[in-house]
Amino acid sequence: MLTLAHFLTLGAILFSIGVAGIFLNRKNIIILLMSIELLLLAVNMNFVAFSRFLDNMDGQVFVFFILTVAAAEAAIGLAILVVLFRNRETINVEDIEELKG
Amino acid sequence: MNAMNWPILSLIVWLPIVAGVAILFVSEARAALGKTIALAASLVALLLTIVAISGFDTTTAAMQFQEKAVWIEAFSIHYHLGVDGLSLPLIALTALITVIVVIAGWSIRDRVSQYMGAFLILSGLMSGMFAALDAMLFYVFFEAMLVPMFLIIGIWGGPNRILATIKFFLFTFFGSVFMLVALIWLYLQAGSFAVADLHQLPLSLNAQIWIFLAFLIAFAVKVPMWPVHTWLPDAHVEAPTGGSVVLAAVMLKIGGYGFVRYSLPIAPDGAAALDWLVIGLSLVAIVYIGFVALAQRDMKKLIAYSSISHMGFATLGMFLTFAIVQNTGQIDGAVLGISGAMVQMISHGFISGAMFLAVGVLYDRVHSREISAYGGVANTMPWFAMFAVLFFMANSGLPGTSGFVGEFMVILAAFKADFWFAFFAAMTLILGASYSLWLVKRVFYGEVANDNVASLSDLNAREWTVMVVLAVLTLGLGLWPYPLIEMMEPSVANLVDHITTTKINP
Amino acid sequence: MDIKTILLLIPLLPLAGSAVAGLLRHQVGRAGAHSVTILAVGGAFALSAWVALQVFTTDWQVLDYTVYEWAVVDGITFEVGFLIDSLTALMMTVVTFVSFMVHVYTIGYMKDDPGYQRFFSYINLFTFAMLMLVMANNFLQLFFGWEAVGLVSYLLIGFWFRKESAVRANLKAFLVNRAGDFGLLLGVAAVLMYTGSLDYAEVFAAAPDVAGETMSVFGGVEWSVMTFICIALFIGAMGKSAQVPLHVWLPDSMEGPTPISALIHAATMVTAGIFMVARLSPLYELSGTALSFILIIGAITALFMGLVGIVQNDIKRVVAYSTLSQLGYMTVALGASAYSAAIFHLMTHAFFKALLFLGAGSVIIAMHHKQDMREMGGLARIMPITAITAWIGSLALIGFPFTAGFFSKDIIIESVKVADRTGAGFATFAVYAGVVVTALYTFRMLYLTFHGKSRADAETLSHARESPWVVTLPLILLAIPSLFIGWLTVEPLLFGGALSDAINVAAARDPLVHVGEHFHGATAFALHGFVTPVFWLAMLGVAIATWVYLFQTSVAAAVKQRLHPVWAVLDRKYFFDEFYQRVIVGGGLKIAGFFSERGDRTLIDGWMVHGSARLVGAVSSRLRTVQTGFLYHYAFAMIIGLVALVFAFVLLKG
Amino acid sequence: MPIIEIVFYLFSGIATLAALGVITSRNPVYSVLFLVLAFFSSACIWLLLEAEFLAIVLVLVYVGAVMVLFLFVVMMLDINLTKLKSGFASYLPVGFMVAAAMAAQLLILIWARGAGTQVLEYGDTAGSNTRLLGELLYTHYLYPFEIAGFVLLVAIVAAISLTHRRRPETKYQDPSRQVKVKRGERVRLVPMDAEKED
Amino acid sequence: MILSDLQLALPEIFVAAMACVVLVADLFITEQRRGLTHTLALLTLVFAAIITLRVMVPVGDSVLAFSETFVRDRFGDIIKLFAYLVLAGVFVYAKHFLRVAGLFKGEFYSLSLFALLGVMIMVSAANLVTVYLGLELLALSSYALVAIDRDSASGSEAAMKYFILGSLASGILLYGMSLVYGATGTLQLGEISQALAGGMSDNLMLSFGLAFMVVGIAFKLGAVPFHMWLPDVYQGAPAAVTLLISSLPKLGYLALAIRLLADGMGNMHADWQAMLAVLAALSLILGNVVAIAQSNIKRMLAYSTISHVGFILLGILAASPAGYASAMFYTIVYAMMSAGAFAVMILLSGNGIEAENLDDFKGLAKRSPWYALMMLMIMFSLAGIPVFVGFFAKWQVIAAAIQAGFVGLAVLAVITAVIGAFYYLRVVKLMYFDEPESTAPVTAPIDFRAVLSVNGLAMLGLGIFSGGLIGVCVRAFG
Repeated sequence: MLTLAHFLTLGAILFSIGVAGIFLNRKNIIILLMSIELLLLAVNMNFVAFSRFLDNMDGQVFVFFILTVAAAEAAIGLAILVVLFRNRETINVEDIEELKG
Repeated sequence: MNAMNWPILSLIVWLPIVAGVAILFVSEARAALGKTIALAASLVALLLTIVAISGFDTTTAAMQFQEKAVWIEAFSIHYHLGVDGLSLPLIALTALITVIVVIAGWSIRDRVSQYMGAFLILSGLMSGMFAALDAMLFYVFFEAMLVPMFLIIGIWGGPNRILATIKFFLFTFFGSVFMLVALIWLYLQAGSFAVADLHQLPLSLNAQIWIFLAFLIAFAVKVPMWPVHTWLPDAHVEAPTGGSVVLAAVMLKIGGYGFVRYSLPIAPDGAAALDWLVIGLSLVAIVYIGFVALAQRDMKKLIAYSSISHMGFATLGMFLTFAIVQNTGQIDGAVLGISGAMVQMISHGFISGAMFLAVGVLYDRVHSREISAYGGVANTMPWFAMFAVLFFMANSGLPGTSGFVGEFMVILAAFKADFWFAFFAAMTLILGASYSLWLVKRVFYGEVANDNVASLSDLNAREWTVMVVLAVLTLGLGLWPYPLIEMMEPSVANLVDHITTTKINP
Repeated sequence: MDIKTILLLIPLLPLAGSAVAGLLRHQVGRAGAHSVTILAVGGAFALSAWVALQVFTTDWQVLDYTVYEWAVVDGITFEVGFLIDSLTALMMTVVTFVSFMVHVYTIGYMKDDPGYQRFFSYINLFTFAMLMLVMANNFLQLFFGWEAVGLVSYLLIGFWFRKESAVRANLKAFLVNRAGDFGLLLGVAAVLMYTGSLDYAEVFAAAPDVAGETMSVFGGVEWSVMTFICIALFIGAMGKSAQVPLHVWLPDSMEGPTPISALIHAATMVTAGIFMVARLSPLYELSGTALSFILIIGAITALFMGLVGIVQNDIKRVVAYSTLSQLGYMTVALGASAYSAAIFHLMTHAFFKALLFLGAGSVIIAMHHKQDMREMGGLARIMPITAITAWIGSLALIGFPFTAGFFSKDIIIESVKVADRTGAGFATFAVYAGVVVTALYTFRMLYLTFHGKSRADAETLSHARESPWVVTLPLILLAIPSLFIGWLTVEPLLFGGALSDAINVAAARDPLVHVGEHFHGATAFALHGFVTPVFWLAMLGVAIATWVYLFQTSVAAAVKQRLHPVWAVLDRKYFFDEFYQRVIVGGGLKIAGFFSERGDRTLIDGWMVHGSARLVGAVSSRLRTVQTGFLYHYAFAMIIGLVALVFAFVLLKG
Repeated sequence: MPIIEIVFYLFSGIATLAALGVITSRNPVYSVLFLVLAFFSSACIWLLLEAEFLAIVLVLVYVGAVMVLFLFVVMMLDINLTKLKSGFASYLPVGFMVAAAMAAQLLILIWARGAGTQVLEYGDTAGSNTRLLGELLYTHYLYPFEIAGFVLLVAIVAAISLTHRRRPETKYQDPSRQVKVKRGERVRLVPMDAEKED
Repeated sequence: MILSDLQLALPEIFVAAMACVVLVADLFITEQRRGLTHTLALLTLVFAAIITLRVMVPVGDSVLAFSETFVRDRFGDIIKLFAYLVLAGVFVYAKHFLRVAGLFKGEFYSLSLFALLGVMIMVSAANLVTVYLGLELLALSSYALVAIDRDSASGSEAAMKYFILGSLASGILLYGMSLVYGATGTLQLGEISQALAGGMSDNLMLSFGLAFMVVGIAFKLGAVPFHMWLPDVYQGAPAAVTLLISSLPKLGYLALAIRLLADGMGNMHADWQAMLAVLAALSLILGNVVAIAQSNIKRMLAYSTISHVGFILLGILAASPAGYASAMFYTIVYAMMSAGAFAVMILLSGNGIEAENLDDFKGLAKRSPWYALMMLMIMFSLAGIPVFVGFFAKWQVIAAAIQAGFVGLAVLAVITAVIGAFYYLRVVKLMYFDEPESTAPVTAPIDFRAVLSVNGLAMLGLGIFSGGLIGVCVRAFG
């Protein structure tokens, strides 16, 4: 029997994985961008689930907007990534540490 | 004449500030103009305070020359000025010291206009603080004066001026923020920042103790009391002469004034519960700091410590009331103690100012404040030596000088509270004389110590003027303190009545 | 002229003179300065004498009035006021007379000094201050005068401020006096607390009620209030009147010019303490304990300071120790409740001691400011007037019958004998022994200075001559009262009740009443003096001095050798100076250094103030490193924050 | 176990594993592909939730556009994969615990405190999911919809202004300048003296 | 409804349109005449202000529009007006710098105007969706602006960090929103509030959602421990952009906090008050303490920002109209102070080299007494010394906190203010007490000087006559 909790759990797990991806990852900034996509996916999962169980379309509308914004975000994120790579010749997370203190 | 229908207090407060701001814009090339404006403005302000004094009704404790206007409506903060017997003398002292500082600063070479401007602004702020009858207005003036003083020490000060001025600023700022919290808390209780309302606000004992402690930190730093006094020697040593004079003569009084205007009347039961603390710290100031002064090798430092020690009398006198009531069961002597404290503050204004000016006179010529750099100055500067001995004698509490009056009254009152209070307070007779006169001995007496001293020239006309004015005041107040005490008496009596009545709310 | 105006003029004339001579020193010049000041002090003397005449010869009602109100606060009136009674009148006259003499003398003594005008200004100022002290009708003014004379004393001891020893001495004098004033001030405070007033009359009126009260000072020990007040006030007197152990400043004060030694440190200022106790006799009479204390202190001073005088070589120091000893006599008289006798001795002593000092000054002028008696001798031939007047003074000092000193000292000794008081026995012994000692050092001084072979070098000797008239005239004028004033005034002052309006002792306790039973006129008393043990004790001293210092001069050295430890103790003045220097001054400075360095600089400033600043700084640089620059650390911090927030505020709460 | 549940567990398992793959794989290309997989499985789960429109949009927009963009960048940037350090942060255990703690908190919320006990049931649907969404979007959410347009506009502006640049070493032709050229800019008349013949 | 929806949203519409106009117009403007873009942008702000003022809603009234996704009230109007003002100042300050640094491009203006639009949308948001979109519009514009200097390594690094962490925060915020939506079934803030009033406040899912949303807000404002992006971004971004992101967005984020916490979750204030109290305390301590160790002025001001965020939170957490008003006053004042401080820094970066080091301020009082005086007033205002306006801001939030019972926090705030005073004083010390290292005259265009003077004097003027602005803020909350 599937309950709302099942879907929320999936969202929670995806969210946690996304978060962990951001702070555990030492490799590539692109992976960070993807982790962010995972986060948004998790949120969307929640919204869709709630929307379904509340029988309320507002949640799905929100998801629609989140998808829009996520696409825009991805574009800007990748653009910044490109700029960064041009300047630094690297997108290694560990090398991006000139600003500190 | 009491119903003076023109805003004399506002003029006293704002005239120097406006003039000071104006002078800031006078270019370096026209320094003489700046100095002239400064002198004129400070003289007019002094004149105005004299007018105020002459119109002052000495038979009442009520606030006089009141002015009131809404300032920040949302928090019922008012621009509310007024004076009574406690504040008017201090305003007059401020105005007078400003004139003296302007004259004494005539020889400044670097950034003259800013120097004069800063002092005038400072003067107006200090007068405003004394005249404020709205706690927030008071606080604003109280804090704002840090800024010009910070710059005065920092720009025109000695070699270690930066550490000194930052220390000065942070110390006083640190102290005052607690007062801010307390004031806000009081406002939330009373719904008003009016001093009169706060005076009448009933509070629980616990609240009063906290309020009192918060105020205590602010005022103790300003006075300064042991152990939050160490900014003062540094600030004094590094400040230019004028800065030292203002600092010692007026700024230290702010703490004392704060006690009588805020701490005591707002939290009388808190004060009563903690009077032992203040009295203890005052006695520490008198004895401990007296000893510390003895060990100083720098003239300004010595005078700075002496100031701390003498301000101990002011705080002691203010808090004797409760001990007297406890010891004798009546309030006889309380008025004596607080009056003594107030007289001590005024007198210390003259004397410490004069002593710093005296050191300034030497520093201008030799550029050293070390006692050991001098010796036998009386040989080359006999007139100067005369004034200096007078002021140092006054500092050691010689009867006939103003230095005696306050100490005498406080010691008399202290005896009523407890023999030992009087005992330790009276030790100043020995300690004060020791460090004052030992300094005189080492600096002024003996053979001419070195070429610097040999080439000294005696006072010039400008220095004469300043010295004579202060000497006359020192002697005048010493020989006939009657008018000053008469002016304060109703207010002090009223204060004693107020603080011996409990404010604890049922 | 209104009497009050006259009274006001008496102190104000010298004050004005002082101001003119001091502030307008260049304008009035040397001659102007001394003219003005002498005129002022002369006028004061004349007026004082006139007042004294009124007081003593007419039916004078004690005048007690306010000149002006100094301050009114808390229901207490602080005022400046005059109390003119016999005691005041006597003191005023003595003070102005001696001062007048000293002024005249100064013209000669200081004639080459660059600080001429300043000196006159000071001594005029002193006269003012002393007059304010003696004319006071309240404790405030007393204290004012008390400290003001101290100030002038300070200025005058350090008059030659280039001399290190002088400025050291003046600081010492002032500080030791301040130690005394410490007690005085507490006494005044106690007076105010228990009587509610500082006015003499009111205090005296209230005193009997206070007598029964006690106060607790040290823990639970209850003191009689009156004893406390009296002893505290007397501590002030001990400072000013140089009683052991606060006497150390007086010998050193001889660093000042000699006229000052005469005026301030012999005749007037140092007697302020005696005067005060006499003035406050109604209080002291209420405390036997205090009087015993006074008696013992006085006795110690009288005997032991005299002993030190024997070994001194500096002519002025001998006189100075003599002064200490004589002040001890006066104090003993006070302690015995013979206040009048103390005042009487005070007066006679003022004349002959001023005479002796001025005589010594005259010698010093002749010897070109050398003061060591070992380099003098045989001066009687060169300066006869000085020598003769010095002999007169010395005889008065040792109490030779008919001289002024005889009457006063003899009556003190008689009073002590009959005094019924703890310590009276010791005091009696001390005053008797003191007589021998006094005679011994006095004649030692006379012989070493004026007689025997001259030990001065030829250079000095060739310039030595009798001093000018401005010096010798005061000597002569002082010699006259030194001889006769006692004979003239002993009866009215002590037994005729001339001082009774000021000093009132219950007859039963008044030793002078006992002494008076045997008093049958001054002449008879003096004649009887030749057969008293006192006289023979004095003669014993004279004899020893004559033998040792005039005929058998080697004995002195031998005795010194034999009794070296004793001599050493005397020479070092019982190590008082060492004690003070090491323990009080050294200790004080050590405490000062400790407080300043360890307390203020290290503990408060170093640890607390700068320490907290350093702590913030260290925390700052440490915290700064948390900001590593690594993205994943930042994100990690955020998530930890999130988890913690949820845990603390949601899960724990929920 | 009903088919619905099997489908759910299957796709959630795939999604979870794929998500883990995203953050663990060494090669970013693999990561992108894992991400595509995760999105795809999620879209399937959304279909279970009857959010058909969003499921399609997710696949279309994400898999079709965003992920391609990712891949494009990954390829274009010519990242030296060997230089990239593999592995995770040195505080991996702690980090893992924190992540686990967060997941645990969320799971406590969901399970232990009984949130979301509603059972998924299928009944009559009110109508087309797409239609409902469309109606809301263009009426109720008109204002946000317009804003979303501006968000995209900003993204475009930003992306172009950040990445589009003229390389100084590249030579460009500017036809408009060629057309607008004036004679004076190209031809310079140099006055010369006539040469003398020797 | 008296006014039509479009009329109510006219300022937003105008700004959005003009942002596009600027964007397009710039394409046709040559490098030399780029000043036109600048002027156009300024004019946009002026007219936006006029439009906003034309249709002000009455005090205490709030008008909803666009199916309750948009709200117009006095608070929003005031914030918008100050947003125009601050942005105008930023444009004037930035122009010179941009020109010298080779960044004088139309994108700066259009992106800034989009950021403004984002702020305005957030300020007028009545629905979680609108909140989110406004937030993202602002955030995306900011990310792009930070990276606008494409040749700057630190700029792109800063942008990258800002972007990643910002997106993470957005994700967290969204997750919170989803939980709130799940619990209440609505995205409309007013309805959420009503739902909470109906006794749902102990719902655990709501508490979770609230915590997540608080984290999102805290990140945007820069509260500890969600502050770490802030110093790096401030330092890495070009000075003109730092100037922008240190001032304008704060107004928007204040609105974000007020809309979400006060308007939406006001009935759960007990929950978020405690959270904000912790964040405020940490921000106050860390911001002030770490700023002391900085030698880079941008970083120093960044940490200073963190500490000021602590003060703003202090006002918000009072959860009373007076508290919100104080936070509003503080934010407005802070935006001005911050803009002024960065402006002076820009002033000193004469030839394209940013005057990032504190030592560059040495002897400014000798080189240019007037600017030094302005900076002095700004510094003392930041430090909270009367009679400068910063003091009035501080005491109001402290008063609000005390009134709400957070006396201990108020005491902590004032103590940290003392610590903070130290580094502001250090700037004054450098300017006034040290000798200049360079004798080059400090020059700036006339408009720059004028605005800076007004900005500096406002520190004093708003302080002395603080009653007016305080009154405006208090009335904004009824």
